[in-house]
This record gives sequence, C-alpha cells and structure tokens, in this order.
Amino acid sequence: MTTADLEAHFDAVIARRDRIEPRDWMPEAYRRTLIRQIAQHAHSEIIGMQPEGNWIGRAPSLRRKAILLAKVQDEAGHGLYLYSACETLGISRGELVELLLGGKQKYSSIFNYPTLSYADVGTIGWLVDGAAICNQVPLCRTSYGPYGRAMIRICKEESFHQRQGYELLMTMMRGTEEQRALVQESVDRFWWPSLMMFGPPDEHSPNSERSMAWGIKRHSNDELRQKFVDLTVPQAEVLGVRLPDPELSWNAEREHYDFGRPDWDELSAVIRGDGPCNAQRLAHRRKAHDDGAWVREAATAFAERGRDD
Amino acid sequence: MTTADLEAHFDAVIARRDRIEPRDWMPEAYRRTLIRQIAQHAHSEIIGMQPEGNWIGRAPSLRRKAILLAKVQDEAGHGLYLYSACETLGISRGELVELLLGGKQKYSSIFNYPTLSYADVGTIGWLVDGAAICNQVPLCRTSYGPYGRAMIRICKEESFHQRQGYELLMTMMRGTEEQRALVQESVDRFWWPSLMMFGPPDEHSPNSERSMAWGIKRHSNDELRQKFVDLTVPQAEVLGVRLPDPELSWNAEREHYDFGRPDWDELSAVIRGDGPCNAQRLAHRRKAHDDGAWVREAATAFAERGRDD
Amino acid sequence: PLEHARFCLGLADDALILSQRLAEWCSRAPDLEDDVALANLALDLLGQARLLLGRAALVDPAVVPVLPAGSPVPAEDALAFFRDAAAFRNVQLVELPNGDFAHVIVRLLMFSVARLELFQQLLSSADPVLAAVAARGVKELAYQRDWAGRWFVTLARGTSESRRRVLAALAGLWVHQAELAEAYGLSGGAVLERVFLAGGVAQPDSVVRVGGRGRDGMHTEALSLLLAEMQVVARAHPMGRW
Amino acid sequence: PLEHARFCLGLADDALILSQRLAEWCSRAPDLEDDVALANLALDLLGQARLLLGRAALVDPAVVPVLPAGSPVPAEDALAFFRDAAAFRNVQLVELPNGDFAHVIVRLLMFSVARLELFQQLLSSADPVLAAVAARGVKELAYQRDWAGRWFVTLARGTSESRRRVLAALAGLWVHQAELAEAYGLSGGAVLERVFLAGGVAQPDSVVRVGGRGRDGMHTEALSLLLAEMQVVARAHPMGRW
Repeated sequence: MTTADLEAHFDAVIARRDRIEPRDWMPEAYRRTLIRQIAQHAHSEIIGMQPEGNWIGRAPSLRRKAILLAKVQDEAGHGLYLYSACETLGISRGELVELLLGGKQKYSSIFNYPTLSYADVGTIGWLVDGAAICNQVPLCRTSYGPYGRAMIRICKEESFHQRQGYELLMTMMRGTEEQRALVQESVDRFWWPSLMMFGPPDEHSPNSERSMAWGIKRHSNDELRQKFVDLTVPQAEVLGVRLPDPELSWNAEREHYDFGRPDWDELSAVIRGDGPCNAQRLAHRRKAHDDGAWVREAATAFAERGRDD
Repeated sequence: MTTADLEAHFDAVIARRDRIEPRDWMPEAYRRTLIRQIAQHAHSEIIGMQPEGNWIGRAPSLRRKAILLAKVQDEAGHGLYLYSACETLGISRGELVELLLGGKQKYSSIFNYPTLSYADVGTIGWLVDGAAICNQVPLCRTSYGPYGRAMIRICKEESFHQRQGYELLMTMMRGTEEQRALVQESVDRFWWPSLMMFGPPDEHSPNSERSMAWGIKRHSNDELRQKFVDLTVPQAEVLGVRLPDPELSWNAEREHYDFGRPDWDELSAVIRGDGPCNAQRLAHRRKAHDDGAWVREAATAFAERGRDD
Repeated sequence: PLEHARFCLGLADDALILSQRLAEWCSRAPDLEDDVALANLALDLLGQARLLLGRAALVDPAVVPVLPAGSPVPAEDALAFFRDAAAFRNVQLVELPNGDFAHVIVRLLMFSVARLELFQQLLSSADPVLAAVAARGVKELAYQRDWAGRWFVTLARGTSESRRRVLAALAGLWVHQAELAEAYGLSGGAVLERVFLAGGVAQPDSVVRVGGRGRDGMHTEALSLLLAEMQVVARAHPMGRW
Repeated sequence: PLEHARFCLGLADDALILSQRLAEWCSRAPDLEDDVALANLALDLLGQARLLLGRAALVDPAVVPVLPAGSPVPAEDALAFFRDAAAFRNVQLVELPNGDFAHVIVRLLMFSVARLELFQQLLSSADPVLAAVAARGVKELAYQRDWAGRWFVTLARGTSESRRRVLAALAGLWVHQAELAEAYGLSGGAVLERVFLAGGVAQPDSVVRVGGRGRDGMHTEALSLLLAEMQVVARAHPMGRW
C-alpha cells in the first residue's frame, strides 16, 4: 500500500470512530501527539501521588488512612497502565521517565499546588478527581485503542476516588466548627486551580483542534470546563461550602452556570515552572529515582545472572 | 638530664600535687593514659549532645528550648576545650575523631541510653550531670595542667546545667499528674545507669590505682559513687520522686546511704557496644562527619588558596 | 482478658507501626511496581492492625484511652491516635526509622517470617476473632515473606553495591531479632536460614542487647517522633468526625 | 494595634521558625565550631522571637490562642505552640526543610541581610520595645550576616564540589527572595551583590512565583510537619508547667 492508501485507511477508521491499534499504520504526528498526551497523563498520576501522599502519615483515622493509601496506590497503578499504553507507541518507560525528570514532558499543573490540611485530601478527591473525570470520560472513546481501554479502567477507579473525597468532606462538614472551616479553606484554594485543569480557553489552545480531528480529544477545553462547573455547583450546595467566585450564577437562558475568568497568567506561570511546588515535586521524583538506581541495577544484574546460569 | 632525673622531677611534681604542663617531660604511659581519659571525656561531650538534642525540637516552652539549646551548645564547647587539652599531648583532633568513629576510643556509656520524654532532659541534668560533677570536681585538681584548667571551666557550667535540670523536674512536679508521672518514669530509667557512670566497682577497676598514683584521679569509683548517692537521695526527697532501689536506706553507723548493687553485666554489655543506642549514636556521629567532609575540604582549599594569593 | 487484650494489642501495634513506616515509602520506591507492592503490604498490615485493635478494645475496654464526653472517635482510633509512646506495645524493630531499600527488605523479611509462624498457630486460637484474623493474615504474610525473600536474594546476589547494602542492613537490624523472636515465640529460623542460604549470606550471630522490650512499653527514640506525625491531626480534633 | 501586632508576629515567626530549623542542625554540623555557631544563631533568633511574640501579645491580646481556663501557659508559648500552620505569619523561606550546609548558609545570608536592613530602620521605631529589640538584634544579625557571608565566599571559592553545592542552594532558594524582600521592605541588594561578587557568583534572575505569602498565612507543605514536631509536647500538656 502507498502512504496515501494507509492515510486513507487511517482517516476512515477515525471517521467511523473506530480504534487505531498499535500495529496499525498511523501518521507520525498522531503518534507524537499521543505519546505526549499519554505520557503527560502517566506522569500526572505519578507526581500526583505526592500531594496526597503528604498526608498518609497524618491521616486522622485508620479508616481514612487505609482509603488514602489505597487511593495513592491506585495512582501508581494508573501510572503503570498508562506507561504501558504509551510503550505500545514505541517508547520505553525509562525514556519517558527521563523526559519527565529532564523537564521535557509535563504533568498536570494542579499537582504543583501544596496540600495544607487533611481537608485537601477530600477536596482533591471531589474537585481534582472530578475535573479529571470530566476530562477523561470522553477519552474512554479516544481513537487509540490501548489508551481508551486504560482510560475505561482508570475512570472507574477515579469515580470511586471522587465519591470517597466528597464523602470525606461531607463527614467533616458534619463534624466540628474547625473541621468545617478546614473544608471551606481548602475549597477556596483548590477551586480555581481545578478550573484550570481543563487547560487554557479554546481560543488559546492551539493543539486542540487537531486532537479533535484525530479523535484523540472529543470535546473542547471550555465545553469540559462548563460541564464541570455545572456538575459541581449543586454538589457544593449540598455540601454547604461557598465556591470562591462572586460571578458564579445560574444562567437560565444558557441553561448553564456563568462563572468568573480564571487567572490565566497564574496557569502560565505554573506551567512555566514557577508554581508553588514545581521544583519540590520534580526534586522528590528525581531523588526517588536516583536513590533507587542501585536497586534497579541489582535487579538487572541478578536477572542477567539467572539467564546465564 | 637522664631519664631517671626526669622521672624523679615528674614524681616530685606529682607528689607535691603540682601540675604537669605540656612542655614538661612525662612518662609515656602517663601521656597515653591522659590521652585516653581526656579523649573519652571529649567524645562524651560530643556524643552527649545527641540524647538531649533529640528534644530541642520538641521543647514544650520557648524558655526551655533556649535553656536546652544553650546547654547542648555548651557541650559542644566543652568538647572543643577538651580536644584542645588533648592536643597539647601531641595528638590532633582529627586523629581523635577517627579513633571515636572507628570504635577505638570510648565515650561515657550513659549516652547509650535513649531519651524518651521531655522529663529526661531534667533527669539528665539532675542525675547525669550530677554524677559527672562528682566525677569531675576532683579532676579540677588533676595533675595535668591543661586538663585541670579545662575542668574548672566545665565544672562551673555543669553545675549550672545540673541546677537547671533539677529546676525543670521541680517545675514539672508542681504541674499536672501526667507531668509527675513522666518525671518518676524518667528517674526510674536513669537512676541505675547514673550510678554506673562512676565505673565498675573498685575491685574490678584495673587502671584506677595507677591513675590515682599519678594524680590523674583523686578518688576511687566507689567513693565517688557513694558521694553521689549521699548527695542525691535528699534531693530526690525534696523533689518527691521515689528512687527505684528498695535497698536504699540511711546507715547511721556509716553515716552514708546503703544502696543496691547496679547490674554490672548491663554496664559490660553497654561498654561492649550492646547498649540500646550505641550503634545509633556512632552512626549519627559518623553521618555528620561524612556529610561535612566536603565543607571541611572546601574550607581547607579556600584557606590554602588565600595563602597563595 | 487483660492478658488477651495485651496480646492483641502487641500484635496490633506491630502491624500499625510497621504499616506507618511502609507508607512513608509511598512515592519513593525504586520502581513503580515496588511502590505498588509496598503500599499493598502497608495496607495489609493496617487491616490487621484495625481488626486487632478492635479486638483488644472489645476484650478489655480499659485499654482504650478516654476521650472527652461525646467524642465520636471509635475505639481503634482512640488506641492508635491517643496513646503516648510508652503505651504502645510494638517490638522495637518495627519503629526504627526507614533506611534504604535493603533496610526495608531485611526488616520485612525478619518480621513476616516471625509473624507468619505465629499466625499459623493462631489459626486454631480459642478466640474465634483472632483465628479469623490469622486466617486472613497468613495469606498476606506469606506474600510479604515471599516478596521480601525474593528481593533479599536479588540484592544479595545482584551487584557488589547491593550486596554491601543488604549485609549492612542485616547487621544493623539483627540486634532486634532476639526481641522479635521472643515476642512471637519464634521456634526456629528454618525459613530465614533458607533465604540466607539462597542469598549466600551467613546468618549473623545472635546478640543479647540491653534496652528493654517494646512489649513492656520500652521503645527507641524513634517512636515518639513517629507518633508526633501520625497523631497530630487526630489529636488536634478530639471531637472530630472523619 | 492590630496592624502593629501583625507586624511583630511576622517578625517573631520568622525568627522562631528559622531558629527551629537551625536547631535541627545541632550535633550535625561539619565541624564542632560550626555546631557552636549554628546553635548560637538559633539562640539569637529564639531570643528575638520571644521578645516579639511577647510584644505582639501585649499590643493585641486577641492574637493569643485561648487555652483552657487555668492554663499556666504564658502568651509567648500559647503563640508558639497552640497556633496551627495557617495562623503562622513567617515567610516561606524560613520554613523550608533543611538541605546541606550550603543550603543553610545561603538561607542565612538572604535572611540576615534583609532582616538587618529592617532592624536598622526599627532602631528609631515609635514603639520603644521594638526599638530595643532592634538595638539588640542588629548586632546579632550583623554577626549572622558576616558568618554566612564568609562561609558563602569560602564555599563558592573552595572546591568545585562546594561551588556546585552553593550554586544549587542559591538556585533553589532564590525563588523565595521576592517574598522575603517584600516582607522586609528590602530596598536594594547592595550587600548581597558584594557577597556574590566576592564569591564570583552571578546574582540569579528574580522570579515571580505563584504560591501566596507566608505573611498572609499561606505556607509550604513543610510548615505543618515542622509544627507537628515542635508543638507535640506542649499540646499534650495544655495545663502543664515547664
């Protein structure tokens, strides 16, 4: 087949919303875009272990400690699937890790914000996992097979985490005055960064259009952001917390909530590396990687010796 | 002068309880004994920073934090004088540190016991510094000049520390029930190890006799132990704590307190290296030493460069 | 019942404190697979701790710290978060600060071998709850032992660096073997011997160490620092709901 | 008075938290002389913190956390030990976890230069207590700055390893310079420039970082962990006498 035939076949698969599989021919730009996106997603799971991991040692009940530990463990598991999905595109986990540690690939900016109280564990579950789910549910139907299938499993677990986070906040809101204040303070910090998780506004999202054409993405940033706000506002009311946006109000005409404009300069700064925890998160990851080098070397040496024997 | 003349002169100085100075002739065995003793004493100050240093971060009032920090700083200072005194005998601080880290020289076994509550800070001041003072006051009149003079300064500061420790315990005893229990529990742990600070009983202290003949030591282990008990029992009564020795009682005939027999096997085990914290204390010291190597190298390189410029 | 509650408490505290140490590894393991495995082991032990703390509280309610009237804190959390170090009954081995990966492997190996042997006996315990805990625990501990044992051999036979480290960890931790063996009534070291043999490592000499036993409430300096972190949020909210 | 109490509290918390970090160095310094010096600096800052906390409490008693009736805990200790992280007003620079010796030197240099400049202005404060604190503080801070400055140059010009480390520490800490300069109203970097020049080090570019300011109660993840240790004994004994 000529390249033109291959391309026609690829386009046809995309057009009928079918899956591309690892052995299928694909345009180089599609492959590169997917690698970038899946890797960023995988890195986000791994870096995302840190802000919540920060509170495992201080979980205020054994039940919550078990829930949090299991959740952070799930994130490591998600990282594993996603690195595997990415490896089907012809790049190794080791290479991907180097790209992360070298600052050549990104992870979700939300993890560059600190966790400052146990309420943040709940808020991350409710808002951050909530936003992630809005982003990810459409990805279950993404055009690349291994990615879509990984997302199905991940989304199921994320929904579970989201409910657990919301339930923690609910329980805290039924607790003491101090606990309610912790929840409100936490929501105040995480609300705007959560909105930014959907990326810049559509007019400034240069890669979005192509990703949508390829069926990698199914909805625009602003559509997903709106969907998240619409889902979340009623939950906040049930919870009894105030969302820190004076412009937030129901628009009966649009049948959506209107909301304020996130501080896009802040998002740019965080993406550029000047967020509150960028340096800390990467340094933590790099230290774990470096500290583990002798173990990985030992495992390799042992495995090779076994082959020789 | 012949060696015999030198020896006669040395013996005469000792006999009239005068001081030997660094430039004076001295028998090699005297020099070696002194190095061992002063080094052990210096090492004890340095290792002794750890058990108390363990609680600086957790001092329950700012006043107590300042007192404790100043005390631990004094211990570093004592280490400095004592290493200097030892250096007058022709050995460098670097060599002495190596002997400590290599396990070739000892430090006081008391510091191989853990500190488990803030009351231990008081108990170490009261009992451990108290015992040290009993040991050290006579050393102010020791035959080797630099050692004796260092001891004068050290004893003054130790007495101050001892009073501060006793005062902490006094204050805690006037506090809550829990605080009184902490004091009692701490005294229960430190009483016997404090008695062992005077070393094995006289009949098993092979080096003592020669040290006394040379005027390095002025009293036997058992004499000093008795003195410590006699001083401490009334203080315990004022404090309102029970000393954990059922055999402790006033002997009107001897005009001393009778007391039980310390567990000498335990002392031997701790000296041998099998105390609760021996490995921890040395590992801590070794890590600080290793971690600081690049700094000491930099300082040396910088000083040498300055000389070249 | 007092005796039995204490027995449960000792087993619970061992699991709780080691779980806390294992959880400190989270996001710090040499590879993702190890991160998942260590979290798994921490979760298993946390589960054992919760069941055993609950059992201790039921057998002898007097072991549970008293909280302000109306506090919603359940017994397992009162025990975990409102006891001071001296009231913990764990063996000292489990509270020692984390070291390198060799350290966590050696500690897990020693611990799981001893605990598995005891849990196998507890399968026929007269206390049905304890027997049930043991039934679940033996599977978890066998996995733990196998995982640690495989890594022990891998490190011992991997590179000269990994061998040096595993030997150093063993030398440092073995002084706690006597206390562990006593607490668990470990009858022999057959399993350990086999692992050591597979790794080409000589079993260290046994050491009689001064320093009291964790089962009597005597601990190292590390435990109170561990608890300062572990208990800080719970203690700040004695009336809190979580 | 509210404004003035807050001002005192910010200055107090900076000293208190940095003192806590410096005290962590105790028995860990590269040489005995450095151990003595670091403890000295920690003591100086602790002294400043106590005077300033006392002043804040006097100026506006509402800043002092309320303790159970009859508690003998003095105001300075109520402020140090019974506030949560969000109530602390220290700049983020001082709360960052300790790194290597280059890290402590760079942090001390940045801190003492800024604080000395402010304290020199406070010599003529309308608040006589603050003026007195400043009078004592300028000597302490000048010593601190000189000590850190000498070490900075020594490390920058020592070995390639020490230079690498001091540059890494500077790169890591400099992102906190803007917050520090704002909190202290630092007018210029003349002193720092001279030290950098002496060390042959280029002043890093200034960075505008997201992340809030310690003076507004926004902190890094490190502060609550620091407080968990610092406050544990005091909080366990709200009615205690020490």
